[in-house]
Amino acid sequence: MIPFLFYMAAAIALVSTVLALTRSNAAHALIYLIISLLAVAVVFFLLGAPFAAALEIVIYAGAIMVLFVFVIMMLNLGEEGDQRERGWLEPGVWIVPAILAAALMIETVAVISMTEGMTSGEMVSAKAVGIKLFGPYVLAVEIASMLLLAGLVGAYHVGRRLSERRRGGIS
Amino acid sequence: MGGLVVPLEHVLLLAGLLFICGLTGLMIRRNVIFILMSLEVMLNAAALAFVAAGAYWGEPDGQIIFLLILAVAAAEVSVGLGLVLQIQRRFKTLDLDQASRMGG
Amino acid sequence: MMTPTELYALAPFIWLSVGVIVLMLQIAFSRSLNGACWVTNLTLLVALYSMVGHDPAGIQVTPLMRIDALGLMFCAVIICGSVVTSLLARDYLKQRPAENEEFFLLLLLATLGACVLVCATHVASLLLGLELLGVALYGLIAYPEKGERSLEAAIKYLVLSGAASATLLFGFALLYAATGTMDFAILADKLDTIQVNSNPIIVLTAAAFILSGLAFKLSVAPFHMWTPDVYEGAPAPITGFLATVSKGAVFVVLLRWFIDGQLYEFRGIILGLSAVAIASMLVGNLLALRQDNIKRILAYSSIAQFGYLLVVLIACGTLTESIPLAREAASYYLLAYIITTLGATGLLTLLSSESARERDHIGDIVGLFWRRPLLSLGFTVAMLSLAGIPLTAGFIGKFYIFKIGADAELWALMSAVIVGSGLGIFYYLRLVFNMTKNPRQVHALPQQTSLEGRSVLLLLTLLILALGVYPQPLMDYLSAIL
Amino acid sequence: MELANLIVIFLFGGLLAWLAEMMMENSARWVSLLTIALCSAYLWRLVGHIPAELFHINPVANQAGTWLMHHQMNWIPRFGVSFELAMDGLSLLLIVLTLFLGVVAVVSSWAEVDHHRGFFQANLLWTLAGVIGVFLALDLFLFFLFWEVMLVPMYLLIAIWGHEGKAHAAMKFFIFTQVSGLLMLLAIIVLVVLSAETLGRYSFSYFDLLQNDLSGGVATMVMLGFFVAFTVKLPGVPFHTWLPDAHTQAPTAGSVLLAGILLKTGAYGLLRFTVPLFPEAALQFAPIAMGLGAAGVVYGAVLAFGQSDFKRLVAYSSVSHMGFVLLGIFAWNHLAIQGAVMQMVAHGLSTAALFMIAGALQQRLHTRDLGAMGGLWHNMPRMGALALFFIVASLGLPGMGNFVAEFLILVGLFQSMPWMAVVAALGLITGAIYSLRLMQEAFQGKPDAHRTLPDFGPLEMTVMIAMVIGLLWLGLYPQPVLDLAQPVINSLTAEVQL
Repeated sequence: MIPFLFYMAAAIALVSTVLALTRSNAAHALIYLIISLLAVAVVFFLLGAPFAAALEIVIYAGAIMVLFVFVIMMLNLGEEGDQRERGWLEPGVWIVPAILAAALMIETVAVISMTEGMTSGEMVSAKAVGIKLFGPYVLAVEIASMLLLAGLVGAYHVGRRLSERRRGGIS
Repeated sequence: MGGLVVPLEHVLLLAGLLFICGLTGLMIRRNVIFILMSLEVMLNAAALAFVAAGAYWGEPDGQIIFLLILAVAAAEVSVGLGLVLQIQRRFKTLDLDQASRMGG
Repeated sequence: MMTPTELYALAPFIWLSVGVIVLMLQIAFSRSLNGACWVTNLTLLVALYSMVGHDPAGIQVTPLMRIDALGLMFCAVIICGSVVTSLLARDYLKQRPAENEEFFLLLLLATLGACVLVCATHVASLLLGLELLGVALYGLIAYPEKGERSLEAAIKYLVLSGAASATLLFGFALLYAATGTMDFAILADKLDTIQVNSNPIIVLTAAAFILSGLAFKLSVAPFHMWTPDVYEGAPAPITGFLATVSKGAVFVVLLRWFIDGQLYEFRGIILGLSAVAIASMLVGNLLALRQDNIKRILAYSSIAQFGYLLVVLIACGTLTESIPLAREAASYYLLAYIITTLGATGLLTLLSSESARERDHIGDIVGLFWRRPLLSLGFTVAMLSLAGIPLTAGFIGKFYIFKIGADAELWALMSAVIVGSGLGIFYYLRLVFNMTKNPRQVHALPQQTSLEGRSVLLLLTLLILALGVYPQPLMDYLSAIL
Repeated sequence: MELANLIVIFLFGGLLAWLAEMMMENSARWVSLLTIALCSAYLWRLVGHIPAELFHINPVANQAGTWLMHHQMNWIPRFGVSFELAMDGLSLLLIVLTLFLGVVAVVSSWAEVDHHRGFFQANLLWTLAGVIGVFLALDLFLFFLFWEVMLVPMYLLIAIWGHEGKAHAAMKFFIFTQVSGLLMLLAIIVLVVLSAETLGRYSFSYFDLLQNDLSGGVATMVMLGFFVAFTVKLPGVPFHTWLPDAHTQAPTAGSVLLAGILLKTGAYGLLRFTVPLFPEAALQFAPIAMGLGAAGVVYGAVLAFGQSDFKRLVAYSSVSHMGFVLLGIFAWNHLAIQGAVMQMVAHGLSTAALFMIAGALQQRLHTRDLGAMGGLWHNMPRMGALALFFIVASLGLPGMGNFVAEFLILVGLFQSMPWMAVVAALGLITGAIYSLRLMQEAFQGKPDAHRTLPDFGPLEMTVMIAMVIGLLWLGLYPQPVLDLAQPVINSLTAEVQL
């Protein structure tokens, strides 16, 4: 039963990712991407990582994807952009990268299936993660806070409209 | 539920496939939003591989790296989407080729 | 929990973080470009001072970071690089009035990221350092308000650097799956047993992912495509920061991972690196020949320079005894490269500070020699150093490369270095030649840049010469601590 | 430190010349002359302090005896690099030549250089500093340093003050010498690494490396690294292609320095380093090297004959004359080496003078094309007479230095490889043809009556006459020069037998 669930989730994740990346409408693509993330969350859960599964849903599928939704709504992308994107999805455009990717895929599949017999491990609870996170990895938490700050400042500066001073100067 | 229910290589395979989907998307799409989505897929695939490996060794380290990758993804996406807004405002397009002003 | 010794070892990082918070508060209360600049420099100097007296033998602070001589030295170099950048950036930003104070905030964050990176001994700290540096740089590259090129550069850098990070992470995940450790030092033992027990193919694949991720960040061929556009589009002070601090820090962490993890024992990795090195030397130098933009020339030149530097890693594979020398050589070469490139891009920053326009076209420096002899002399020295002419730091760096290459008998690589250097002369001298040409019309420059900008450049020039003329003290120091 | 002062004087002189021009118009060239004078006086004093017997000793067994002065100081002990300077008869001879041609170069730039005079003189003096460093350095690292560093001011001389194709010519000059220089650097490092195995430590010192006899394939490869670098500078066929461009495009002073001194650094390197460090490899390689030399003699002469550009013609004649030097060095017997040394000095003087005349003509006629000249003797009799003198000197008329030199080389060569001497002698005949053609087209023929051209002034006449005297002295009474070089050649040929 459980292996079946895994393969099911894996199939859903793969299919919805492929669909997400081949849509021409950004909003549609986003829905597929969220489905894919949810499927990956199921995989996490099956792997004995319930904490990661919860975070995948809350933060990834929830928070980060909502950012995308905001931006897509704000930009209100029209039909024209969709048309152009469709143009990019003609075979002539993507055939070469796709062949490259296929080659890489075959290689990866081959390499990974060559390593054998790796099934062991046990469930890792949220508590264990927490203890280790604030133990040996405490520095990582601190640096991650700085990283988020950098993201915040960067996004604020990059995303804002022209500065007040300049607009004042023009008017 | 506990431990690995399927061989590790199958999970890594899934991660690899997702990663390559992301990479392909990154290479063939021209719309910045889609490129950022592909980036997310790639990061998520790496995170999946970490969680799987952590589960295999029975250690929380894999999940911790997953957490860090979440932070990384959030930071990257926030700046990336900020840039998207600015690009749309400045160039009136999200197509990277059309927005290109430099030689290479 | 942390012991006081560990906290003391972390002092530079703590001071940098404190500086970030202070600066943020200051910006919240009142915006002032000068104020932000001085808070930044004060923070950097305090962090620099807090490094004095640390034990060069090193201390492991949690599995994540190792504060040792190599790390401390490069932290110091990175901090000095940031001081130079912030001093030069002040004049540059003055010409471009806007909300400019965040520039320094991002600069401090990037510095912190680079410092974390050079001390990283674990995947987690490597990831965070790399990303802190990267995310801060996205903001810095896109900083100019009206810059269209900078916007394009930022998005390109973001996408490719993000993809590189993901690749790198995927590689580390595979390595973790295969070995069960993310600690570089433990990695070596684990790899030993794997090599004996089963086939190393998964390790090789993982290493290929990791190395291509790092190669993207170092912009060596064939992962170099982003470099010229990003260098060209970034504001001049950030081009310098990107070329020196960012690349240098990534190389140091590569050195750590490669040597601590004993990856040089894999023949396949060495072969791959050799191919990458030769390709970088040739591609970088050949493509630089056709450029007319100085930043692009410097970008291609940096591709080639890192091609030369990879020789140091490759030599470890053929001659294990040369590892201490490899560390020393890499450190000297990187130092020389950082100082030289800061000097070269510093001139562009200074020129761009005199007008609201980026002055980075080769035509912008025509006749500069006769208008600004001292600055031009500095730029000439920097070019000669990049070309590896004696009496400059760059020559001693190249001497190290030759020495280590001769020790390890890497003749194919050495011939590529010679051919590459020969090609390199062409475009370095072309810049010098353009400066000495008589200009058709003499531009009247609106205003002079501030004294500290010029004195920083002068100081860098003197350093290039000092490291070239009397390298012994630094060599002694490096060979003693590494 | 006395020897280092010779270099330091020039370094500071250059800086001073640059600054002086900023303060006062036209002062830089005087500073240059004063610097050279000061350095000459200093050298005179140094030589005066050397015990006379050192010059006359015949030290076949006593190698240290050939060194008149020697100075060593730690520099980069990490890699066994020291600041080691030494002077023997050969270096002394070449330094004197350098100083003399330095004056010639300053005088020939006197009226020609009309912009940025201070920086010009600075570069001129820095080039001289580099050349003197090359002639004095006995640590191979230091030698390489001077070898490369002297390129930079020379590059600037050509690139800033050169003629129409200066960018290309300067670049070509720099890339040729730099790439071959890097080959030499790699060869030096390999040599040091290999000899560290027997020596037990790294050392770049000439004397330490002499102890170590490399043999086999490695020796040949390393020797080739040196050989290529020096042959590029000499220049020998097939590495000569930079020379015609650089000589033609350089300002007169640049051509004088290039032809007069810089080419000699290549010959000096072959004589001092290539053969003594790798005697076995050099022995095996000697036929090829001599073949290149002979090819250079003939090829240079034939190409010189086809030129219509005054400077280019002289440049190709340099290829031909320096081919003799290559022949002489690799014939490696007493007479031939003496001839090579003599040729270095004599060719330095005669070619420098010819370039000075070419420069004077270009300044007056604004062309170097022989077709546009003719009958100049009528306009400028003094210059015509001098040109005749130097042309016949360079074609090797008895009584002048070049004759002595080429005669010695041919005699020496005949002892080891007779047929090679025959080929080289062929080059002499061709040399006579192109030289006379040069004289005829430029100075003889129907004068242009409308042309009024100023003849050589007193300053130029002074250095010209000095060069005339020098060449005559070398031709009629070469003994002092031969004596000066004698002990060095004795010890070289005694140490190393090819």
